[in-house]
Amino acid sequence: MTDTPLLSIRDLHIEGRAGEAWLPIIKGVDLTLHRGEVLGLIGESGAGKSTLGLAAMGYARDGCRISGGEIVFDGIDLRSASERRKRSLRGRRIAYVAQSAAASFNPAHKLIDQYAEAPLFHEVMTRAQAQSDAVKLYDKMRLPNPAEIGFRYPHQVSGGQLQRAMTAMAMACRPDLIIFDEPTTALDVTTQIEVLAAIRDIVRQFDTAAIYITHDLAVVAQMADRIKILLRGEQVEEADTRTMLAAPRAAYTKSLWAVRSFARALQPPATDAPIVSVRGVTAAYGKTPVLHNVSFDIHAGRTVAVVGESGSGKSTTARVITGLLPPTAGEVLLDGKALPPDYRARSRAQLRQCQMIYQMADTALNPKLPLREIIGRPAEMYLGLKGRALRERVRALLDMIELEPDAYIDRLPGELSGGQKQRIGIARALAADPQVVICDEVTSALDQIVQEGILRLLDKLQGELGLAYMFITHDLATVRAIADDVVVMQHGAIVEQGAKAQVFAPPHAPYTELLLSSVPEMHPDWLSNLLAARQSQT
Amino acid sequence: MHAVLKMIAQRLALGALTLFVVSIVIFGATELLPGDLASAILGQSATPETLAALRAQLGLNDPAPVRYWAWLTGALQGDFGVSLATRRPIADMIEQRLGNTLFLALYAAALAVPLALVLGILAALWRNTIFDRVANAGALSAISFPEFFVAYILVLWLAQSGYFPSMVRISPASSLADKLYMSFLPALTLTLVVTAHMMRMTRAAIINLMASPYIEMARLKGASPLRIVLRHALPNALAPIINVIALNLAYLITGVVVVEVVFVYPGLGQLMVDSVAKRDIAVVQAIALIFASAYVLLNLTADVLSTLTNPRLMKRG
Amino acid sequence: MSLPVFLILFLLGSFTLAFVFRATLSRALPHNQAIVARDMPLTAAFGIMVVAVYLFVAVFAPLLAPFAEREVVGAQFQPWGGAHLLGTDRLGRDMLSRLIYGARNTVGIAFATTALAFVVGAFLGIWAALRGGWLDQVLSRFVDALMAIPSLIFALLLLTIFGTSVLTLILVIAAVDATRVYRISRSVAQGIVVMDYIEAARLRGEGSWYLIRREILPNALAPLVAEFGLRFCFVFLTISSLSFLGLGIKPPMADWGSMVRDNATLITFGDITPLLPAGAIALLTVAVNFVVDWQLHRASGLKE
Amino acid sequence: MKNLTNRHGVTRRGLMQGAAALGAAGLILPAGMRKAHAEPQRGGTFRIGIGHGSSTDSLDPGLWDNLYVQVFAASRHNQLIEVNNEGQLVPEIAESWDSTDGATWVFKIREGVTFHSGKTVTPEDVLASLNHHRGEDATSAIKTFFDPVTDIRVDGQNVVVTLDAPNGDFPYLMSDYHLAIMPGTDGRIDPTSYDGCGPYVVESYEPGVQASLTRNPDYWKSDRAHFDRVEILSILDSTARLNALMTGGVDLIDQIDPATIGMLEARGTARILSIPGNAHYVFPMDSREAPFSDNNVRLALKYAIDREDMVDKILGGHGAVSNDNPIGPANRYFHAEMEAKTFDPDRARYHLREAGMDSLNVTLHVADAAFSGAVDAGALFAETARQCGINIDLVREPNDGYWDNVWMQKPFVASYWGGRAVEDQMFTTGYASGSSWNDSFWEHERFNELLVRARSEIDEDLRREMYHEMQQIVSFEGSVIIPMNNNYVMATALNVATPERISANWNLDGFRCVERWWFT
Repeated sequence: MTDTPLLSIRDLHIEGRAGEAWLPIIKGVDLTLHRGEVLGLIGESGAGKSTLGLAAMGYARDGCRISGGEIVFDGIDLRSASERRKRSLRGRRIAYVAQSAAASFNPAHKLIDQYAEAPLFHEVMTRAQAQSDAVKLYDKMRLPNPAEIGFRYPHQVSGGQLQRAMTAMAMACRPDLIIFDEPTTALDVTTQIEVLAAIRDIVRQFDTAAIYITHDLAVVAQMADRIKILLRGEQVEEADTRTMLAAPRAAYTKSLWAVRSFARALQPPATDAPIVSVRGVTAAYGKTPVLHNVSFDIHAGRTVAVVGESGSGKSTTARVITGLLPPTAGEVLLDGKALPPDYRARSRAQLRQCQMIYQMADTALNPKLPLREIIGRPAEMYLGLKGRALRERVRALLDMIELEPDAYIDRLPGELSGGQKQRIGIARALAADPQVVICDEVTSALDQIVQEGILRLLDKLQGELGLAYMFITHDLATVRAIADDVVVMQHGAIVEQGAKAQVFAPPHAPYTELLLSSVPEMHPDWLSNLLAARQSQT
Repeated sequence: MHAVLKMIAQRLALGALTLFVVSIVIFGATELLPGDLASAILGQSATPETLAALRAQLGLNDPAPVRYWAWLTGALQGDFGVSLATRRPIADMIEQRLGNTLFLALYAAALAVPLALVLGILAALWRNTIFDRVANAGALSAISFPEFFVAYILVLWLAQSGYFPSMVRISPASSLADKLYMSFLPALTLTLVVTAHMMRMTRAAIINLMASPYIEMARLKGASPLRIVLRHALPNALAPIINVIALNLAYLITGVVVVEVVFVYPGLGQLMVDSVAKRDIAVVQAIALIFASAYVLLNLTADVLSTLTNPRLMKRG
Repeated sequence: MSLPVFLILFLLGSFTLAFVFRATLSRALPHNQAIVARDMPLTAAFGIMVVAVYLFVAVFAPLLAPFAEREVVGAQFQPWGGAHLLGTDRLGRDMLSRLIYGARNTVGIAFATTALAFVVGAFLGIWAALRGGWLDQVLSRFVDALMAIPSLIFALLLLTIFGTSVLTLILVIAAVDATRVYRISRSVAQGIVVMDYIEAARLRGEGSWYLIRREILPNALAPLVAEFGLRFCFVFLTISSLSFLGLGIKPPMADWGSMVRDNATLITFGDITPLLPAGAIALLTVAVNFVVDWQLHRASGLKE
Repeated sequence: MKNLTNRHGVTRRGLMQGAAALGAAGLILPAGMRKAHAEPQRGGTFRIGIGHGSSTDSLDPGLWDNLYVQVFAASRHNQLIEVNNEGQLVPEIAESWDSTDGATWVFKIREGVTFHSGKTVTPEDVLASLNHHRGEDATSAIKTFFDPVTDIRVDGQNVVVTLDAPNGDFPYLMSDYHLAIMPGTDGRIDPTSYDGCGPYVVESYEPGVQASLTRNPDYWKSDRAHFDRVEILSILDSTARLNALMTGGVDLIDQIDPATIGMLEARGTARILSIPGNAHYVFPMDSREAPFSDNNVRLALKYAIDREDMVDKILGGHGAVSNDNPIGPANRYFHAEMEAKTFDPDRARYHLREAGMDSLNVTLHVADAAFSGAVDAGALFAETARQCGINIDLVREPNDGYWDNVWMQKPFVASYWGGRAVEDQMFTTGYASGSSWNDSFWEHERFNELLVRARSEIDEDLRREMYHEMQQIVSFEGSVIIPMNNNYVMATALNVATPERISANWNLDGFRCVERWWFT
């Protein structure tokens, strides 16, 4: 490596607009990147990783401004460069790969047109060149049918393929630097593997420098040469990957490494009658079948984790149980009695028994209602509480979810953090005093430390209230942490089910095996080893 | 394409239902109007005897449902009958006026749509600049003047000084250039009236998309602002823009009676108002159905176009 | 004064006024609102200022107007100046006084009409989106059919049937407008009813009324308010157009729409008297929409 | 002889037109304008913008109802008898007419006149044209004219009409504009044809829009029809009409908004013609209903109206104050010496007190359909009445359907009369007990007695006395407020010349401007 770095950021300050005031987002970060080097940028949401990544392109989002420090890319001072100059760099010498490829591809244009766009207006190559080049890169990214996939529209291509196509697009002008902004976060674990592998290979092949932004330590361990950790806009520490994994120095880093420590105590096998019993449920959306003969039980005081990738039918199962989707065959029993298939036909008492917590707390809480009403409403409806009693109940519930009642009771959801919102979702479910709580991916949108808190809270409440949980998740680490029983689903059917220990111990069903092996591990060689292992099997 | 054809078929069926409801509503409303065709024709000179004679002649003594049924069966066979007031075939009365109405609507649309699109795009491109604010305020001012008033002002400026005629006298024999010249002022009036709405919608639809990740992506590719708006935002904003254009086109066809009056333009609106005054139900019904069909077809066209411009709806992956 | 000069002076004047107004507001208001006030664009400040002035004029019309609303005070078409600042109208009534009373009547009627249209249209629209199924189909088809009838002609029909008191005028225009409100409310609500919190409320067993009132309406408010701004202004125009076709507000009540119509012929002779009520409408339209745009902008969170 | 002439043709657009004021004096133009009247010249295209006309206008002569179709009819048709610009009957298709007993009328049909189609006008055509308005199933607006007619027959070149009772004024009826002479086939005219024997031949006609006509080369009147072409346009909006005249789009417009007359005159680009007649605007009160059943209330209202102001503001000065008198200055027995009623709040209050009231609340129903400016007139009335302790609640009714639903239905409304040439006609039609157009439902014993006696009174002075007394009664005890007589107001381009005298019988020179006027 040469002495002059490709990218050098010194004492960078970035501010975001909050009404009239400007609040700091990045508070004096330094960053140096040499040619061909991959830097992993780690932090929780709000740490400023994306902002920093974009600043490397001399770009600040609307409502943000770069207020101090310097950004020098290959000798060019990006802070003082003209818009035109910066435009000529972007896409050509510095490229960007966004988190959600589905949202970042323009739905109106074919992939190839979007691929060719930058090369054409940067006048790097002709349309024909770009097109043939694209096929090569698609091939390198191991996209199926590379010659034709470019002529599809984004919605016709799966998420994992899109993410690879986007990486190819970023490579189009053979940039010196690519910013990867959480490129695999939205993907299923099995898909993630392929994308990670493809990205790693192509970056190495073209010797492109990269900044790889993620919140997932295990992922960054596979991709980066060096890791830099950010916390609330400040750098915590930076080291090469193996050093960082082996010997984190800062307390914050250590806490990051430690989050996976929570695990629910093992419960004895259930002996009592199940509270909820799903019996041979088959369901369809219109004419599209989505569930095939699904049966399992949920017992009081126990947690059933339903695990599977997107489209496996796990959320649909929850919809059948809650009565949103009446099954075409089979039934759901509550306390041994069949529930009416449609929730509208269920009694208030039946509705009360089974409460739901949603994945996206943002859309699950009415942004215009104060917490008092969000939490209070079920208590008012089901338990007939009014006035003082209702207020006391709400306060008690806030206490239960570890939020200070006086400070929060009159807030709106918009004034809460993601984790706090999810706690409100829990409080709302508990307000009904239910027997069963369905948790639909309740932690997957949260940072790991926050996830940890939620899981602990749920566990505590289960102990106190004897609740039965049905825990829908795609994250096997979460399953390990919280489940008593596990149901593995694929393509709308149950692949394997049983007690946690039994499911996680070999021999596995093939799909369970694939799922388990695809979960990244915090070891720099994990990906290489896995790929090698899979290679040898086939 | 199959999905689109199916959609068209479905929407046409719904449109037929809409027309049916419209015909009932219009018939009912016309029935509720005080007085009837006979008293409207005879006016103040009506005497009980002449009224009775005229009613008998016009068949007004049948109960309303019978008359509606007679009209409906006729209309379904494509026979809209003759005007009860003038005894001319309704098709003849309407034909030329429909042509005039469509001509004026297209003329105004040809002026207004490009203008609105360009202004809307520029306003989105230079949003929150002086240009944006002035265009916005100007457009809002234009729609806050009543149509006839806009028309009078245009006449004051452009007709009294002799540039354009203050009233439209066209016949089927007039040449196109003549027609365009003659109808310039009404077309301009309508342009001023409808541009604002379309412009604001274009601007809003584009700006609405400017926060999308793919717009940021385009910026990060180094695309110029104009390119971002035209190539990345506009294609995705087409659906709402097409819809608002369709709505305004429908308005240009169906809602311009005031402009017709001011410029003495022989269009359908005036004919409808006259026929309402005369309680000439057959004519009112025929025109109401033409208007409703225009509305239905334009909305259908807008939906089809929106679908065609949206690859997600066109080709399911 | 030539038109461009006048326009430039007008723009400069309103710019300055808006600036001063904003500065005053951000001083006078308590801290939280002061920040909002200091933050708002000049256009919004201008809009709020104009609306405030209109409201003030409407409320205190009897105190502000030099003459009574319908009093004939002299010869017709007196020139501007003297006892009658803006001259007199075709019957010799004081133009300024009628403009001032017109603010009260016009704004009052327009508000009542729009409010009614929104109460009915929004309720039905949201209800249809919430319930879906046949109710939605029936309502939507019916509204479709009503919208397919040209609104002015439909209003004309209804007013002829039911007479033209202020009450029927309000009811008829509200009924015609409600169809438009229905459509937009329905589409806005359709975006909301798929949210998880609506599903949660449904699963809780909430009734339609609670869902509409507490769960949907508060979230649909922003786009509805924007529509309210435009519809509110269109009511003046509808009244004016109806007046053109011989219906409209009951004389001798002063209302801007009818005043434009009554004096419109004068513009033919280059007399700008009819510009006054028309200008009053235009100014209010622009002002209301500036405020609405600003509010939408704030609600959408789109940055400058 | 009820309904001698009818009062029809009121459409929703506030058209004002009355029936024939047959004897009314026309306008004698001021000396300064006379240079224009030198000698009629041939040539030019005369374009008329008329504030009436509807796409639903019918070609059926029995249904003609507005100024547009009236002028269009006068352009293509002739009648038996014409009313000239001095209000006298002159022969047209009837070369002469005569009656020995007043009950049998012989009309001698002019020979050598042809229709535009080339067919010669025969007495049979005349018979068919008359019969169109007569008989059981006739729908004509003037059907009642023929109620007393027992027989019409052709006798050589004559048409003979037999009445059930003598009527010396029958020829007046035969001058009515509905009685266009049209070609007959098997004794019937074709009511959808526009073949006529008038001054111009129809080239094209689009109802409610325009009619184009060219001069009839075979027109039998040699000194008439000076224009080569005539175009009649329907321009409903008064501003658009003004604009059309000012931008040279038309040469003549009718019904000028009084508010703009002054400004139009000041421009000097057009000439205003203002023709006084017997036409008048009225506010009838239903005398059967309280409070209008009390004459003191009626008088209070009559003193609570400012007539001068109304003439100024509603008519723009183009009219005259009326003293609640349906008989105008053009009538023979006009009573000019009655005590004039002025706006007098004290007097109004006095009459209110006499009626035992401190204040009065009444509702006045108006629409511009009643007469143009009726709504404004109502507003003015309400304003002056307020100063007399009378609160008039003004209700604006839709123009559409006004005559069906408001006039003679609501107790206090606005309306108009075209005026009548003969006192008896006016009183009989509008004020006699039981008359179907007695729109105030007024009954006055003395008046009714006088009305019958005056008809048969031969002594001129006695008759005058009786009519004066009747006018006195109507004015001070009647139930109709008549604030003003309105002129016919029109404007022409400066190059349009007219005869010295313009007929006060109907608007636009008795609809005959097309054949009487010319370009200089």
